[in-house]
Amino acid sequence: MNEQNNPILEVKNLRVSYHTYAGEVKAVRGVQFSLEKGQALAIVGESGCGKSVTAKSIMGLIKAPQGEMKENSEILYHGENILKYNKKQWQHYKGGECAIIFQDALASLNPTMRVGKQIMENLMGHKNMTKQEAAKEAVEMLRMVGIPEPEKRVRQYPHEFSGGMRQRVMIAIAFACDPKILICDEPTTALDVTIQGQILDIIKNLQKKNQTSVIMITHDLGVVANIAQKIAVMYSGIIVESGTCEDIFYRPRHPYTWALIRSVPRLDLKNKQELATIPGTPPDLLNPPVGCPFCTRCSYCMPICKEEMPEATEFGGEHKAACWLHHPMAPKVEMPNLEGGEL
Amino acid sequence: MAALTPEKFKVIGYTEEDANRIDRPTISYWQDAWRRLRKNPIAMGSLVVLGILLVMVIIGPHIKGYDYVSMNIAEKNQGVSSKYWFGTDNLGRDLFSRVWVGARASLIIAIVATAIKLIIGTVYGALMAHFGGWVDEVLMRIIEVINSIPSLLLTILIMMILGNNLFALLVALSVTAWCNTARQVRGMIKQLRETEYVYAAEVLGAKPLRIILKHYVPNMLGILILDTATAIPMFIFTEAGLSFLGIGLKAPSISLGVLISMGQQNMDFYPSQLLFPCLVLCIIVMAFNLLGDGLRDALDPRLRQ
Amino acid sequence: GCGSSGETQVATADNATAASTSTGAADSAAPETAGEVDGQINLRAVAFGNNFDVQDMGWRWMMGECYEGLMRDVADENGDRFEYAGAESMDVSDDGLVYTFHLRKDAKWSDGQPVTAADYEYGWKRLLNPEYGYSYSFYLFNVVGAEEYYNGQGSADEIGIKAVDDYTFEVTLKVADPTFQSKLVATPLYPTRQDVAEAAGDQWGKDWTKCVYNGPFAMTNLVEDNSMTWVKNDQYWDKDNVKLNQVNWYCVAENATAATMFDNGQLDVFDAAGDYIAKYDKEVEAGNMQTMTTEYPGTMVLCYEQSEGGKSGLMKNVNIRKAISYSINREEMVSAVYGRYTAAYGFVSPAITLDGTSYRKQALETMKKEYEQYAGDADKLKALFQKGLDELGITDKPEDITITLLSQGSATENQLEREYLQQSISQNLGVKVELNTVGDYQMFANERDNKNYDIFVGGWFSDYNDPLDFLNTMKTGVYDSYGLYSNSEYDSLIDSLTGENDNAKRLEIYQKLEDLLVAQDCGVAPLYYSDKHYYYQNWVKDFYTSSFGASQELYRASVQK
Amino acid sequence: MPKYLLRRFAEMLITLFLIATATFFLLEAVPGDPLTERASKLSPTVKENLYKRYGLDKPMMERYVITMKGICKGEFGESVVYAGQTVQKLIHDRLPVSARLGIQQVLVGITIGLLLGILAAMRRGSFWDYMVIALSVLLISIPNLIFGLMLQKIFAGNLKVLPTIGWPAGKDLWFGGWEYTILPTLTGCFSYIATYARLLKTSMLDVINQDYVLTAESKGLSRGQIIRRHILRNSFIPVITQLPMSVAMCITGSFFIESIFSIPGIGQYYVTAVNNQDLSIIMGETVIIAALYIGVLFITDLLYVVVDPRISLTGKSR
Amino acid sequence: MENNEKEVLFSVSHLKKYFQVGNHATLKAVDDVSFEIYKGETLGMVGESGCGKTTCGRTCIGLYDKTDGQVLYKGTDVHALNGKEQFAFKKQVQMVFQDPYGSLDPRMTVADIIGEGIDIHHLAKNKKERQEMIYKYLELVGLNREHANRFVHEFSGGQRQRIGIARALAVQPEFIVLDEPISALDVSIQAQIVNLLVDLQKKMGLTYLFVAHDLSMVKHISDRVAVLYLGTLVELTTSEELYANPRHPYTQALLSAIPIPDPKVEAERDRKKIRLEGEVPSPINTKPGCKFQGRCKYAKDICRQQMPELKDVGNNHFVACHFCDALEENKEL
Ligand SMILES: Nc1ncnc2c1ncn2[C@@H]1O[C@H](COP(=O)(O)OP(=O)(O)OP(=O)(O)O)[C@@H](O)[C@H]1O
Ligand SMILES: Nc1ncnc2c1ncn2[C@@H]1O[C@H](COP(=O)(O)OP(=O)(O)OP(=O)(O)O)[C@@H](O)[C@H]1O
Ligand SMILES: [Mg+2]
Ligand SMILES: [Mg+2]
Repeated sequence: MNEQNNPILEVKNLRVSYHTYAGEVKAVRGVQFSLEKGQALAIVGESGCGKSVTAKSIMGLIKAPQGEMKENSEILYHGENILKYNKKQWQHYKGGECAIIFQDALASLNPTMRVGKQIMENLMGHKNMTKQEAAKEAVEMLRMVGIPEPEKRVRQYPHEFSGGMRQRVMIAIAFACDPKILICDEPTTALDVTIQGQILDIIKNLQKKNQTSVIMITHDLGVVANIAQKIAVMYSGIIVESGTCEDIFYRPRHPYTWALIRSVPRLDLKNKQELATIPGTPPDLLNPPVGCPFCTRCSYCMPICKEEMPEATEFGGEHKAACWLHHPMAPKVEMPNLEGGEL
Repeated sequence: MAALTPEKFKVIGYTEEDANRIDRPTISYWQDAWRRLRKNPIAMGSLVVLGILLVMVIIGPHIKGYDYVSMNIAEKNQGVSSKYWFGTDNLGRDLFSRVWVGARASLIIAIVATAIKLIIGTVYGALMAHFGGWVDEVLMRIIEVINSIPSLLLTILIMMILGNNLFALLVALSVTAWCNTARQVRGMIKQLRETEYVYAAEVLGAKPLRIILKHYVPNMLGILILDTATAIPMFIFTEAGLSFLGIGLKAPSISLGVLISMGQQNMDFYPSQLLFPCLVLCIIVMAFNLLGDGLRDALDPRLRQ
Repeated sequence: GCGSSGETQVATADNATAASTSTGAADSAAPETAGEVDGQINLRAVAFGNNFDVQDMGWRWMMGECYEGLMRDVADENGDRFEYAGAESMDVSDDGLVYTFHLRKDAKWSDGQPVTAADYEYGWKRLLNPEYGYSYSFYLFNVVGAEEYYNGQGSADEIGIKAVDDYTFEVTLKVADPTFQSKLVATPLYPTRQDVAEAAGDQWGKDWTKCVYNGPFAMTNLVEDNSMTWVKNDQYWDKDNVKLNQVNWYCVAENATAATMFDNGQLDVFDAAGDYIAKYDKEVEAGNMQTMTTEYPGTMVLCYEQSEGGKSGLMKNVNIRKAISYSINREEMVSAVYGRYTAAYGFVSPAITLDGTSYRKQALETMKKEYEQYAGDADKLKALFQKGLDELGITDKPEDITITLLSQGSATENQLEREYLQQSISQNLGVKVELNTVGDYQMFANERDNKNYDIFVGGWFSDYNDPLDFLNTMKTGVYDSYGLYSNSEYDSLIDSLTGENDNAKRLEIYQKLEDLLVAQDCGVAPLYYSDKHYYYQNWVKDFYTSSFGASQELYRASVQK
Repeated sequence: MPKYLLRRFAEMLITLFLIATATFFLLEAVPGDPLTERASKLSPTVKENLYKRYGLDKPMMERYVITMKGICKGEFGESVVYAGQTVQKLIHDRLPVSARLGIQQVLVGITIGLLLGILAAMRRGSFWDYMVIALSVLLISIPNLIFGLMLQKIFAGNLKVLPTIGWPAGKDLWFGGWEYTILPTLTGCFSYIATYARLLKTSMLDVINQDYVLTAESKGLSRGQIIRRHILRNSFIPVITQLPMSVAMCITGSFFIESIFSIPGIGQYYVTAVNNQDLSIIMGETVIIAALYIGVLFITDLLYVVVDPRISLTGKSR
Repeated sequence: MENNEKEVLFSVSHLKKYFQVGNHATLKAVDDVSFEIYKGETLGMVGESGCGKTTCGRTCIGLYDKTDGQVLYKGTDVHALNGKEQFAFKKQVQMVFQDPYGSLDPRMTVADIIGEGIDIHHLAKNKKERQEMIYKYLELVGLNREHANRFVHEFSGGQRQRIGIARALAVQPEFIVLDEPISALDVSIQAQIVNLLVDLQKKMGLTYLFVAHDLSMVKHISDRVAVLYLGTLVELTTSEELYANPRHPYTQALLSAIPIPDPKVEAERDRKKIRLEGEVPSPINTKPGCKFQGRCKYAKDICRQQMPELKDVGNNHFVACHFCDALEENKEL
């Protein structure tokens, strides 16, 4: 928040498209955010809004020819544009500086390689360890993420692990080289709440210990509340609102954020009371609307919304929201009551 | 940028219609696959080539007006000329006409053999998957035995038992080929049987026949089409191989295989007699293969969205 | 023996124990490794056999070089002639019944043992032994007691075959037979060592390492389907005249491969066919190689199924047979299909001699006259065919009639041949000709014996030098394989030859027989006379082929590089 | 494990038994018998002798029992067509030759095929990809025989760098005379190249899209490391599945190669035997080839386990 | 809801469903489960992934054969129906599947998918009526007529799930098993579906078995909630009671672990969360005794020997724990 510490990661005007048989899928359309050291940023938004693509872009995993990173996109790591990296720099950056945990741990672990080796691979690549050192370190890593009997477990294959343990292995791999940035792409969606808690604890502890910056991608607002300091709300390839955790949860400024927060059932809600919903379905990224992408589902839609994309309005601090409602000419609209009813 | 006027800032809200709108045009699975295939220049190229081949196979033999059986000893072993576009063979027959007649026979044999393979394989595979248990075991063992016997032995023996005729040739060609289809169909049905939409149909009270016709068959078509696209070139090629062993079509019937095996024996002297049939064979096989590749992509559910 | 079409060189033959020279230099079954011995020749065979039993006549082209009988068919620039080999001389009793052979005393087996009359006696009696079922047993049926023994009625001791002493061998015939002498060069009448044969037991003639040889060469190595090596037999009585030290045989199935090897000088001799002839003729003209063509006692004929009329039921009628025969332009066929051979209008090959002159020079091809009336005239041929149909009372139109041509083999020549015949017959007669094509000889024989044909191309390759060898094949019951031609007049004419010693008379009867068979009855339709056509490298000298001995005569050949 | 092996072994035996039975009756169904030709010139008594000698005079079922008993004892009897030829002899003389030819073909073919497959998969949609497709179609469309003869003409005929025909024997049987094996191996490996290139390409493309490849990439591994450690092994299952077919093919399918290069292998003899209806030899060779095939199937199952730890031997078969 | 004379629609007693996996292993997906479903209510069923919720639901409606126990629907045994009865039963009992992507045949149009049930049970007299019915159900679930001729892959997840619901409704059932109908959907869509379901229940008097692992949603929609752990029922009571007063240690942990979408509350709660040790054990060849023993910090010897019975602790509250009373007292401490 303070000017004195430079952001460790800055994403500017990130645009990514996928070329499919049906046409160009504009998955990410100008995403912009920054991340400071030790901070946890949550990116929330519904399925298909471009969260994972953003994460993959930061990891340099967008692959031609299907994937295309548009010109002028910038991802600055310590002020340096990683998109201009050469092969060597990339190899150092990936895994060494920045690590990622994917949602489906089973699919993300090589089924034919021993778990220990998958961790060692990272260690040997980035820390120049010998095989023996790496093997020892791998055991330590497993112990650190709370896997019992790590000496035995390193010699097993991923399918011999339970879901939670696999995710912990993923965490171990990601943390193996003390990355400065950790991206978690929905790391707990596939897990039970009891295990989910364990995993989040591990991530939080490691983050604190190593001063790692975390980008947590999820659509579970509960998880966000638990872990994040900053939140970016994404919709249809665009960050529609961003700000600190308090900003978003207590002072949201974008109708989508309103709807999102309200549609989550709370334990204190009355039984079978009607939930707040967002009607309809998200727009198709193949031909995204010219105007605000949320306009087709927004109760406060105005003619202007359908014609033009709103600029981000700042609300002090880092709190920004892109909505025409904050234009001086727009009618004043307050966030509706959190309880029930359609927006 | 259009001027910002107050009218533009009137809250109008959304309509259900807009919210639930689907922008994409209505297309069926097959239209979708076709659309994807059409975007694939290689596959479309193959399709065009196959179209041309099909036309040539029908009209090719008549273009030059030479009959493909009558000999003309005086003009044997001619090279490429305006009179004989592909030259003549060692009995003075027009190779251009012969190549297309041969390609026709090869294609027909391949298509019929593929049909046999598909039908037997599908029925057999469906039986295995449907009955399961010991029926499955026994039928699987039969496939195993058939696969373990060298196919050359089977082919030759079948040609010996049934005589050297078209029927025997077809049987010999498809005798082992259907095993693979059967396996695939079995696997596919076993997989489909566990899909939720089949459970859903069952919950609705659908009878087995309905499930087979409405759910299994349409969902297997992709695999079967692919199977066809790969089987046809394989059969053309296998039939050509049999000609080298002296079994296969009888003169005056000719296939590409017969032409190639005749051409091979003259390749030192009249390479065109080998070159042209080989070329046509390669083009056919290549076209079907590339089309098959294209189909695989077009029908691949993972590539759809 | 008989063949269907083309020649298949698959062989069978014999031999004896402890091969003296099996120290095989060749570790590798590969051509060039066999160390550079001076005076070696490299030859090609399409296929190897593995029967070394002389009595079985299996591997004739080998037997002539590694074994030796009483006489030898020797070829040189003047053609073939029979010379004494194992025998030094022969006495024939005045009634022509008793033959006494005086054996050469310096003849030895490759293990150093002398070749004695007992070896001949054993070999000949072995030939007749019914247990073995040799196909050529009938060669000796004219010997006293032989046929009886073969049929299980007599004993071996009663046969008129006797070793009088070590070097005198006596044979007693039932009736005088001028063709007997010409059979003496044939391998079934070669000697066999009793001790060696019995030691080998079941393996006799099957395992070459158990053989002994008495010819100019001895086998020292054999890799099935690959190569075979002979070296000069230094026990051979005439070894001084044998100039080659080693003979390498390679099994090369493809003509193209053989041509490549020949072009490279890896083969010294190449028996070309088809388009290779034109190619190498040019080389010969340019002086780059030599060529040689010799007659070979074989005739290819079209056979008809005459016992039941074949699948169409028509083949019993002579006019139909003639119409088919005359619709084939033999000259064109020979040039278009084979590029060699001679058009045939008679059954007996020109290579057969009678009294030292070619039989064909003495006997007309009587069919030719009638053939020429019809040749190339489709209307006349159709009329002839129609006449046949009328005689049979068949009212079907020719276009509704299907004639089945049985054929075999997938070489170009085989294919061209059957397509040529199919085209010729169907174009000239307006009938449909269906091909019944089978992959190989075994199946061909099956189809033939099941009478699944109307016509097929067969051939006869003579085993001994007498027209009778050809003509006898068509006698009722001798060979069922030739379309079951049967004519009592023909049979009695053949019988009348028994005991006929006068060659002039015999010639007369032969002519009658051939006229009856070919011209009048059209029992077979001759297509072409076979020949041997070789190209060989300039460094090969004195290379000949003999009609009744080895196909490639290496006895006197030499290599001068 | 021993229990599993035992069960597997029993299953193999049953399959072999079924194969032998099927072969026997197939051969019975073929019209005619191997002695027809030989017997046609013989007198009835001699003919009878001959049939008796080979046991062909007995009724079919009796012969079936005798044949099966023989197989149990490992005796297939003597060739009816080529006197003295036995299956034992074939195994002793010819099997090693075929084995070396086959092994070399398969090894070279698979190696080159896999390399091309990797190339095509990694450069999907590029010139190289299409070159590999075109090459593999070309290689499988043109019969072996033609390739063989062309290679012979070029390398042995024109360039004279390699021998035309032949095959190492004696002490070179396994590890010598390489120059003789080059052309036959090359000729034979073409079809494997084509098959495996396409197979590996397809399965690699499947694997490349897997999440764990992304994981590997996000570790900063180099392309080569990713291919080697993560992609290849996981794309091997279809390749392994194809193996038994290739092995079966390389024995009987070498017919043309053996014939043009005069290689005394088992393939050439097999075709001859089938054509001649040489009962005992066909039975013997078929059982051997089938046993080999089944054996390779077993090895494949072991390989599956080696390649993919998720598959267990004793568990449900795939 | 308190009146006890409610009509029992489903009565499940000691239901067991084992799967044979591999050669000799038995997977006890549902192991001795008993409960009742009353007409018109929504019974929620929660538990972690793989604990047997789907299996239980499917066995109840006869989609799977049972291994042991009994399922009575209106007093008749579901697994002993003959062909005709079964057909009639299938009209009354329907299911909505977990995966909106996998449960709709990709080769069929929406009209055909919804129409399938209508065709099977001959609910429409003619084509036109069928068409009208399809439109009716489409609109009922909030889609419109023009969607009828489309193929499922064109729809978003939420729309697909609505199609699935329409398919189930089309045969006019009385009872619907909702097998995690929302877990594959976006948060913003989940509420749509839940609202729809509640709405339909009110309109049509449907009875639901609502399977989910999202406890907040389950609490919201259910009258009573059953908690499954590794194939056994550990707790069953009304949703208010369950959330206010969880008695089983597993339920307690579960409830405390639900993240609350409110940073302040979450920060507060974080310290009080019950952290379960260890992993969910495999349902294959389980040990005797309480299935939760391995992760339960209160576990004693008896837990390792004896499976606790589901017992009434009053207030319509059933718990299967040897120490639930003791825990009740300890809670305050
Ligand atoms: N490899 C790809 N090819 C084509 N389109 C893609 C590809 N990857 C992603 N997309 C498209 O890009 C858009 C954004 O995808 P992304 O995976 O970032 O969504 P997400 O926000 O992570 O959703 P979820 O919550 O479901 O993971 C989607 O519309 C998706 O269809
Ligand atoms: N057909 C089957 N064969 C074998 N095992 C099965 C089968 N169906 C389910 N199982 C197993 O039974 C157990 C219970 O599965 P079930 O699908 O009922 O769980 P669930 O509670 O619905 O889980 P989820 O929340 O993931 O849907 C699991 O361990 C599963 O692997
Ligand atoms: Mg994602
Ligand atoms: Mg489930």
